[in-house]
Amino acid sequence: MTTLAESPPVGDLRYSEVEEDLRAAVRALLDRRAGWQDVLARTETAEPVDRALWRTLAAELGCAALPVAEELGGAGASWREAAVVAEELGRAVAPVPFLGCSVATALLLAVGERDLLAGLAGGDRIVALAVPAASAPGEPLVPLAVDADRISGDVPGVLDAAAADVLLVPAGGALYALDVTDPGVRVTPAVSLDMTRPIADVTLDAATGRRLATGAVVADAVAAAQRIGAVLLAAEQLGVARRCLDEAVAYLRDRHQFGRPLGSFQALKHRAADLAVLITQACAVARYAADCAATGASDLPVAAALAQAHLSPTALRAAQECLQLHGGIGFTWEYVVHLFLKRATSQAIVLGTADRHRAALGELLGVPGPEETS
Amino acid sequence: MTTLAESPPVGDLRYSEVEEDLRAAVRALLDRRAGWQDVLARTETAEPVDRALWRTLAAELGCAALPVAEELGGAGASWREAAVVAEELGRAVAPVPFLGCSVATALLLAVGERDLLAGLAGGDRIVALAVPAASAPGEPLVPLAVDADRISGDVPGVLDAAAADVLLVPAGGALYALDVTDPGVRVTPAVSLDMTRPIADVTLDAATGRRLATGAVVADAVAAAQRIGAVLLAAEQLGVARRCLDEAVAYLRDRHQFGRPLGSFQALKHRAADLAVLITQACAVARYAADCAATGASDLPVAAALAQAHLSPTALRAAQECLQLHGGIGFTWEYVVHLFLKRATSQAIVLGTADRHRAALGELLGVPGPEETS
Amino acid sequence: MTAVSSGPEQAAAGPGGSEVLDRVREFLVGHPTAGADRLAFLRARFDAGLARVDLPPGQGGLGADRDLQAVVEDELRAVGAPEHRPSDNPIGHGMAGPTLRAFGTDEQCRRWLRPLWTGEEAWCQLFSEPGAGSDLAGLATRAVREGDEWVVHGRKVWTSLADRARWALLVARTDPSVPKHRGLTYFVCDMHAAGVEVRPLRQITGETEFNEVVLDGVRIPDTDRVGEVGQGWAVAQGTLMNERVSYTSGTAPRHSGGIGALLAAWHDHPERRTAGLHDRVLSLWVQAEAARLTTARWEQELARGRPGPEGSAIKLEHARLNQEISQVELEVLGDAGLRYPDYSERAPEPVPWTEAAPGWRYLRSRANSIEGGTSEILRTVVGERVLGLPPEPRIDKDVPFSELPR
Amino acid sequence: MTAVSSGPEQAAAGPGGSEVLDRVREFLVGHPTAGADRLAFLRARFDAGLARVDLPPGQGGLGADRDLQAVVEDELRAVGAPEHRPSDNPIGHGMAGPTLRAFGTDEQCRRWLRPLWTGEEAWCQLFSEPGAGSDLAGLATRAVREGDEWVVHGRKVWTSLADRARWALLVARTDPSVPKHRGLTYFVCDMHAAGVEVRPLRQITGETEFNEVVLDGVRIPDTDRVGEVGQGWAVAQGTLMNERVSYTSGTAPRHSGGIGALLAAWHDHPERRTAGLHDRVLSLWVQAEAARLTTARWEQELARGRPGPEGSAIKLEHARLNQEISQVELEVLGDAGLRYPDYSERAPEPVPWTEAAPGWRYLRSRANSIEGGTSEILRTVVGERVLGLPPEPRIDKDVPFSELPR
Repeated sequence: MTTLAESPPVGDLRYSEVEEDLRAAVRALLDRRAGWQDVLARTETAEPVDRALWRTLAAELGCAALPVAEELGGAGASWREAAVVAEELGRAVAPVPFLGCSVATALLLAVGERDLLAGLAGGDRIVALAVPAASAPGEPLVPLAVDADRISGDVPGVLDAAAADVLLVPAGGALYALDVTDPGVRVTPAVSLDMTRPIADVTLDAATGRRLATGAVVADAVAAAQRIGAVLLAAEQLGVARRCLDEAVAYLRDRHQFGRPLGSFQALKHRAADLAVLITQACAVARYAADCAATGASDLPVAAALAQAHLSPTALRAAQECLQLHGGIGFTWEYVVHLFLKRATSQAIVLGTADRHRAALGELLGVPGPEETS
Repeated sequence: MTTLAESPPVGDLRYSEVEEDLRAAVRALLDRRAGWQDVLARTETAEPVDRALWRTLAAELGCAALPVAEELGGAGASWREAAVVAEELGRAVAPVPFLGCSVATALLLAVGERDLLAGLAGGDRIVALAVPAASAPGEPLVPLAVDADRISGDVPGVLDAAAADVLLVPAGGALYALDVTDPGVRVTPAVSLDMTRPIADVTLDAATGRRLATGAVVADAVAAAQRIGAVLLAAEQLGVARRCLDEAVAYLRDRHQFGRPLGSFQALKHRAADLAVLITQACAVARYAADCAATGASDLPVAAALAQAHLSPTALRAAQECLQLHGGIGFTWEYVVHLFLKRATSQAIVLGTADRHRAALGELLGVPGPEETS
Repeated sequence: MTAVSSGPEQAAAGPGGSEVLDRVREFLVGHPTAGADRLAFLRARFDAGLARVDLPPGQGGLGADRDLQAVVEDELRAVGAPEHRPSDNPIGHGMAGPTLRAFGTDEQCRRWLRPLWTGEEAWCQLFSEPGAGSDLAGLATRAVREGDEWVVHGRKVWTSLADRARWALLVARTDPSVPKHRGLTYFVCDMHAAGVEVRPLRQITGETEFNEVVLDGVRIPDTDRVGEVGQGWAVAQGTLMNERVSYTSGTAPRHSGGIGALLAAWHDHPERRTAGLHDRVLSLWVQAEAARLTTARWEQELARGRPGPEGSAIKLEHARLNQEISQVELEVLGDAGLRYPDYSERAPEPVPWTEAAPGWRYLRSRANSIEGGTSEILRTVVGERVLGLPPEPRIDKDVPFSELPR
Repeated sequence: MTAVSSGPEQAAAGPGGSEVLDRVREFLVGHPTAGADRLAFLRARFDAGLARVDLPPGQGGLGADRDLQAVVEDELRAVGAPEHRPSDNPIGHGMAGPTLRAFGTDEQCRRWLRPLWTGEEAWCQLFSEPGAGSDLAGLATRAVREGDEWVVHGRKVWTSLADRARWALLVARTDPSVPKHRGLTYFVCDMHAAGVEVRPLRQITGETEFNEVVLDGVRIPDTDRVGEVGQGWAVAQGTLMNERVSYTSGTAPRHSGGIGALLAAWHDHPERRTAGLHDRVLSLWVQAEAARLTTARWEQELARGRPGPEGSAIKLEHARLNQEISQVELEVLGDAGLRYPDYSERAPEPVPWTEAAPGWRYLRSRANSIEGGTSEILRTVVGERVLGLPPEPRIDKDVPFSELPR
């Protein structure tokens, strides 16, 4: 037991008034501009990402760069507030590049790149980190060839790349910024299981990169940025899970079978209750991770892995139960539920599946596996 | 996929008429001689194992040596029939050394030892394999010192050793038979979580062994005997699971709360139904293992590991649900449920926990782990 | 002791094995397989009682032991006879056939069973409605008698194969003034009749596998009623029981179905392996193998004429496992698990399960616990019919349908 | 933004932090801790309003903000004041105190609250009966009025601490002619009164932790009734709500409780490690840490005076986790997991959870989902009170208790 670290302090896990105000503002905007019918309809258009909505979120509400200092064009808040925004975006499965841009923000902050940050903050430029979306923090990077700052190779399944203006590419031990208009850059949107969060394949053929950083700092900064992504993703998953529970509860109250509201049937009621219990826990976990990110706590790696290990199955179960509790109508295209099922499914894979985060926790906490000595 | 073996044939998974007759005879005897109140009362006596009942089972019903040929004093049947007996013994949590003696029988059959088999078959001599009860088939044996066929060392937690007359001890690459009256043998009964299946610690101090076999065959024979034990244990677990479901259903039908029988509450009904579904699966799994054991099928290692991987959690869940569905009365000493909870708990550990059997399946089926190549 | 046999308790009154074999050989003399027209051959086979030997004469059988069907199949296969493909008409074989045999008149059996068996006429079912899913008896589609006909108005959903079915099993309300279970009547509805409109409904897979069927003044002759007026609930229960325990076609080999696809993904993606995922894959293997053996055992019991309670259990586990296995497969695939073949709206192509894309299997499997009786309804069936637990107090059983809150 | 504070919305009307500190220092001047008699000191502390500062004056408090209790505790600890040990009287603190404060008369509060808080008088509860567990309102213990007294006959079970309690919270039926929820009355029962018999009941651990209490003509003065005659159900609901959300004592450190014991077993038994068990241990760590953070968050909300729905959720998860963790611990232990310390019948010694034997923890944890409200009842509470789902149709609410089937 001596290998286990001391108990880290637990910060404030509640929502502050400022955070609740921010939530209300974001929700009001999304209610107006991203109702689920809008979101569903957009998935079959040529522009699955809603850039106009993103610009409004960034410019009017300052959501694109909450943790960026005001002198760098940001809102001077922290990742806690960003997590509240992520909850609301999850709740609406809003088709905006918040997650990818937040990872990029964290990375640019880490390497001290100011120009791109300013563009990001205003919502004018979408920046994405060119790694496969399923990579967990710290996983080996896709090897790319670099020749005099010209980069070649394939990066499949990149988050928020389809709408990106700039790609951040770790290659050859350095970090580069690549403009997607460069003739050596090809971004091919993939048909994504989660239609509201399309991934895209990036092919680089001697693309011109602007070098932002070099050396061991790059791999660490990429992992740290992915960790911030994991924290925000957990908040987004919390939003999805809550919305699924709300939808299920509304249906169970409303729908009658056998002369009674469905929700009066004990088995269904208990399943909804189990979900509510799980989500109560998930809220505390997600808030802890957001607070660790905001304060730069040394427990952040644990908190981020914990958040993903807990929230991925929670959101997925909430979405799956939501569909099942709806019965036949839950399986139809012209209904709200599948948007959340698909989002929760992609969330469970993006930035590493729960089992990978549990394995990471084993290492961080010193809980050795079968082959290791303690 | 080419590493996965061809699909093995599936034998008869039903109960034959002969098997059903045998079941009826055993159940009738146990109803008379091993009601749960008798079993509970015996656990607080000096003789927790019911030798008289065991003698009756052996001598009158031939249950002690079903797969042993008639010319060796057995019943000339197979492990299929032995599995049916195990189901009934599990159903009654009967305090008889059937499991330990069956493992010993399998081992004696494997090494061709006739004298001990005859004593076993008649129920006169109880023989136990001196390995820790929790060892899975093929796990490394406890190292013992051997000097000119005199054996020294400790073997903790041996199944059915407290009542044994003879111990089979694998030591120094050989298999020995040790008489418990030998001055070098000390058998100390342990307070066991499962009071109806006491384990005992064996301490050997230059105990005199009679050598039954030598060489690589010993380790293989011990593993094969443990595998037979795993198959019979699965049948016993099936009996425990079914009894737990029966007890729970009877209580749910009988007990009223809120002016209705408990079983009319949908959440409880569905949990009982889930258990019934699980037990339906468990029956097919246990029967498959018994048939593979009876026919010496090449799939037996898979079938035995499958049976333990499936039946351990099934019996445990059945017992835990049975207690919970009973509420407060299920937690009292003077009631039937805890006997099954404790048995199902020890069953989940004896002959290897489910996770060990899943790991064994991974090797047998060629499903490589993280570090291995396929 | 370990060979599968029908046992002495099943000494059938009908013809034995050698007699059945004689009939097949006799039949083949009159109907050589070389150059045979498939449909003509199948019709003649039905008439000869070789469609399913355990059924009575006149319904495609000989009144023989069920096991002896294997004799027929082996012999016909050996000579390369035209194939019978029951999977082309699943609702016909799984639901319409048993229902007609149990509740239909002789005339109805004569008219429908043969083209059903040969596959000439496909069937669908018109049971569920937007307001009546699990609570089937709450359905609102009305059938009003006019002389020798019934005039039907209503809307049915969750209907597969409606676009290519010739006939439909239909339950409609013929008397709203009595409690809901008592006012239903069962019909066969001609899908080519005036007033039948089939509208594709799009599902979460993007496909239009199921349909909405609008019945707008459809006229059904009273001779196409199945069972008595007001007995529709009992007939429908028979149909649904058959749906839930519908015939399977032999024990699948180990590693067939979803678990095989999962193991293939596991082998193909060593970079995605973790200890936790390894244990989960093995745990699913254990559950899949248990499900396979359960089906095998159930078929063996069926062959002995003693089906156990496994039917509902098999359906429940099948749904749960399909869903879990396909989910874990996406997790094993990682980046590939984030992709989908095609969401554009279209009628589905029938593809074997393991040849479909992983994402499609994942989404499609969500319906497994809803279609053909939700898992919730099946758990109640197991709890009440298998375990004998008491029903819930009902507030909708003795009230006239027209007075129920809906 | 991340510091825990009570926030501006909680500006208390009572004394502030510095005033409270002044009171403590003032009190200590009059009651030096050196050589103090523990009981005398605690009584004086109660009278000074320093027992729980958020309670009203006269009930051990000052009407101050709840957070300020920490000021008192810190100061008293610093000077080595005699310890208050609420865990010696859990039902007193968790249930009797809140119930008396909410429903008792001033006289009752004066009489009982101080010795309750000092630990001089322990409390137990007499609610459950052999025929009334989850359905508490179905209890049959009768209380019949005779002049200024009530005469009580009945049998109560699942009673902990009955052997050392001075007082008991009792619910009894005072009118069987009205529907069951309306005929109950709430009393405080003197456990030393004639006719009270405490019989130890043995549990699956071998111990006699709970008791059966037989009430045979016990006379209770009407002045010991809590709430109006016939209002017993409402008072009992208040008590149970307090049981389910009873006060915790600060966020436990990471790895305390069962999960710490499991990790210790994991470290001590490298030979028992498998990949599957490793993932399961880590999965339980995730759940245990989630439960710990949930409790922390709930306490933060409580401090702000806005308790969320976490109370029932915490109890449900606590039971489930205790059970799963202790089970996996036995599996990790292997041979040692097959052993048990002692099954002989005896009263239990209070031992910290992690210092008890693993087998005992495993068995004892099975009661966690039954005691203090079964997990089934709690799920219904969450479903109806937190999620607002409709109740089941009830058949026992409007019928006189005397006519109910039992």
